Amino acid sequence: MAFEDVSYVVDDAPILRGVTTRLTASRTAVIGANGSGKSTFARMINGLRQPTSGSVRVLGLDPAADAARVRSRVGFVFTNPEAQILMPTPAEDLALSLGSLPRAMRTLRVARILEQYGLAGRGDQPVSELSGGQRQLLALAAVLCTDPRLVVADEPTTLLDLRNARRIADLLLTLPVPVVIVTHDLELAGRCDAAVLFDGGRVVEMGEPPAVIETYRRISA
Amino acid sequence: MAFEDVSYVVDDAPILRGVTTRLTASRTAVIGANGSGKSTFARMINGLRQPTSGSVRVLGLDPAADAARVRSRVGFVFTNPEAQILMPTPAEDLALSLGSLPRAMRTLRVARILEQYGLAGRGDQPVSELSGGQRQLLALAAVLCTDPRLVVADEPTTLLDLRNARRIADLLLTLPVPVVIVTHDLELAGRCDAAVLFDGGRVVEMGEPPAVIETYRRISA
Amino acid sequence: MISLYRAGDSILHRIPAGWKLLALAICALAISITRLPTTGTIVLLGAATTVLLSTGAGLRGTALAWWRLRWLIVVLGGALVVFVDVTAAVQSTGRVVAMLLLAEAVTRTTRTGDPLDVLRRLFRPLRVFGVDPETPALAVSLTITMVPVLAGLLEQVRDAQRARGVRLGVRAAVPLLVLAMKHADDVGDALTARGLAR
Amino acid sequence: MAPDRRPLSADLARIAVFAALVIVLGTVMVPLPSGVPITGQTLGVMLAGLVLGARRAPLSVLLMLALAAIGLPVLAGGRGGLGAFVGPTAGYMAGWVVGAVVIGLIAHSGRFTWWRAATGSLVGGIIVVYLFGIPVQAAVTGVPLDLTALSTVAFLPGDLIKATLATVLAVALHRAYPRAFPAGVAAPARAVGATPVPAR
Ligand SMILES: Nc1ncnc2c1ncn2[C@@H]1O[C@H](COP(=O)(O)OP(=O)(O)OP(=O)(O)O)[C@@H](O)[C@H]1O
Ligand SMILES: Nc1ncnc2c1ncn2[C@@H]1O[C@H](COP(=O)(O)OP(=O)(O)OP(=O)(O)O)[C@@H](O)[C@H]1O
Ligand SMILES: O=C(O)CCCC[C@@H]1SC[C@@H]2NC(=O)N[C@@H]21
Ligand SMILES: [Mg+2]
Ligand SMILES: [Mg+2]
Repeated sequence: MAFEDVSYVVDDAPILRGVTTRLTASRTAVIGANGSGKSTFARMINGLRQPTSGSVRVLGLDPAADAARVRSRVGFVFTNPEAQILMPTPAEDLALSLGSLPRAMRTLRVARILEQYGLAGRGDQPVSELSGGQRQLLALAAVLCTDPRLVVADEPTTLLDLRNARRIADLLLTLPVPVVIVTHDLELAGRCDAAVLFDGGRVVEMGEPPAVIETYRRISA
Repeated sequence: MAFEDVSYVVDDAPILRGVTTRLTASRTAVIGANGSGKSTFARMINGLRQPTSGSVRVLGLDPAADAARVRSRVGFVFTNPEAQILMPTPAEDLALSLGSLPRAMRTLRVARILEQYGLAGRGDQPVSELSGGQRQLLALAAVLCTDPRLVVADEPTTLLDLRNARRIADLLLTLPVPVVIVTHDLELAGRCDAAVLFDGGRVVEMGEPPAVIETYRRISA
Repeated sequence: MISLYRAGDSILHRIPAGWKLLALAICALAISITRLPTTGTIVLLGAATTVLLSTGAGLRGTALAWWRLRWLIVVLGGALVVFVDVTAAVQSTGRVVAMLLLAEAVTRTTRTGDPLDVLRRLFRPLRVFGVDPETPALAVSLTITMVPVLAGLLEQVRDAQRARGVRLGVRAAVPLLVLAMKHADDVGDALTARGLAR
Repeated sequence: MAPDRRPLSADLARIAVFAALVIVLGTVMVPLPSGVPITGQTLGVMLAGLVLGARRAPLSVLLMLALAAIGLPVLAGGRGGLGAFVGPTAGYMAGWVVGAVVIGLIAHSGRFTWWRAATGSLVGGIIVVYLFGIPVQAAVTGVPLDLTALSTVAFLPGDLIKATLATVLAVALHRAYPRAFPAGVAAPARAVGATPVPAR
């Protein structure tokens, strides 16, 4: 994945300013202050935001031009699972992701996924009755069951307790595909292979997580 | 503040089950798993939720019977400042909190508070243009400017970066009145004088933060 | 949200909001029950335009106000010419335009907060029924605050759907409604906690 | 008020949220030369009626109209100000308020079902609104009543679509978030507004 001098401007306000970076690690953490542009950066990876100038290449494709194709390959997990869950019940939501399968197979797969993510028996409950952690698990399941070739997660653990956060983190960090995780949780960032530090719309450092986290702590002091 | 065998049941689902506790420390952390009842507990302190059975006493009053009086003395800070800021601009929101003052004095106080919380010059800007950290600061300012005699905060730092989180934490932990902080941030919990651990709607441990956090880590493993 | 109020120091700016609203209501009633003749309609239009000019709208602002009504004039006037006659067209269209110009004059000269005070005063008598006269004004501010929040939720939902690459049609709006209701619950708690409502 | 009844604040917040929703829906509009636009706001009115019920929905619409009256650009296409209340659309707006009541009454006359929602949207959201709107439009514009009535055919396709949308959405919301509705499924007989504390 490569960003080449990418800028993003909304109403004359620069949000990203000349970001050039190449993510090659299999697990990359994106850290930085509130408003530094992390979420915007993450959204560019699958074409949800398009650069005002500069170019982005993801899995060999240009997300601006080839949005549909890129999105079918990039799974995106949002902070707020409530915005991401589209159907009234977990089973329906998973079925939606598996739209391309024949119906009978879909029902089977849905049941299997529910079990795998600890949601067995809750398939037909209203989503609003799931706990925060269960909702985040469902959102993640709905993304991962489409077998994406790259996963981007924007603060996927912020609202979670120790066990749920660890569970989601373990799931993300052991995926067989590359993962980009935007996070304020520096412990989680430390478990990645590389970290990128944003500040004021720029990438100010990139490298081994401990060093990058150290810089982040220093500039936040 | 004392809870005596407090239970809370919604639609036959027990959310708190026989909570008995007495908070005496000046800074108390409330920790525990998602859905364990922390937020419900916090809301009982100022009568936002009322026990199905059992009794609560706060500052010598019963929040169920004396709700108005208790709420005027207990400040409550929510996780999501977006829901807590009720007015279109920071100045109006602060003025709302200071409703009892005469108008001229109010304008002066508002200006002073804005400055004190690093929001000088932003008083008349739409709240939607503030950053996440600024919004949380405003929410906190709107609560603290009423001079509460007890402050309850429900995950006040979850959405914030290192610097903003530290700033809010420092503000809360140095207040001259008792504070109860519900949090998943164990570092923040560690900075309190006492910690309460919730699990499945019950208080399972209470005491010095390091020991309680240790138990929490153990039961979450 | 940008208010339609324009700062100024005209006579209309200085008249209290309540009187202006009352006067406008009386004008609306009078104009719709008295059937003015054609000359009277033209005088009325001239008067309304003068009132708008007097608010400091300037020639440009006044012309703009007329320009915004162009379709109304063309279509309404046209329809009446075709289906009734020219006199009816001038009289009816003229009445509508004059009312709209007068209303614009009041809107331009009345600060958003002033009608809120009028609202408070209007609701004061309801106190005897246990209605807090502050509530309507509070509700108005609350709604103004919520509009950008909802717009933000809408964007979140839109992003999430595009990212999942599913076509849902109508039901795409369900998560927005869910988020909006959750937001309402949170705001409800905040209102109570801040001692502004029961 | 019994201790565990929904407090006024939750009502107030929901009323405001729907007012805001109707405002946001005003960005979807097709201006028509008659001065009465096709507007997404009728969808908001129907949803308010279906979700909030007969007591709170009209307050929500009134609140949104109050914002327009004080000069905020909250009507379709960013219009606002007092002009709207003396113009050709005034009757429709009055119809929204009454329509919201009627929708709520019909939709919550028993267990919440798709056909109650659909009937409510059609009767309250279309017929009632037109009943108020057409005569006022005719009176204000001076166009004869029958001609005015005929000209509203332009709204009919849109309004039928909106009624369908409102029904589908409300039914889905009822399944995803039952607590949002005035009377829970389990307790249809309970008086509007007397539901147990719903907020988390
Ligand atoms: N559509 C938009 N219109 C205006 N401003 C925007 C828009 N999108 C983002 N911004 C602004 O761009 C800046 C960067 O936003 P972004 O969400 O990328 O930050 P972030 O690093 O993810 O912050 P956080 O840690 O708080 O999530 C912020 O100041 C934000 O207010
Ligand atoms: N009004 C309600 N109706 C139904 N269930 C509710 C209601 N309020 C809370 N709950 C449930 O009660 C449980 C406890 O909720 P609470 O918000 O107190 O947990 P919490 O400890 O704050 O969790 P978190 O860490 O996720 O914030 C959850 O399972 C929640 O779904
Ligand atoms: O914005 C306004 O001033 C009110 C517009 C009223 C429009 C009416 S409501 C019924 C009918 N259906 C539409 O889509 N438009 C009209
Ligand atoms: Mg972000
Ligand atoms: Mg909580």
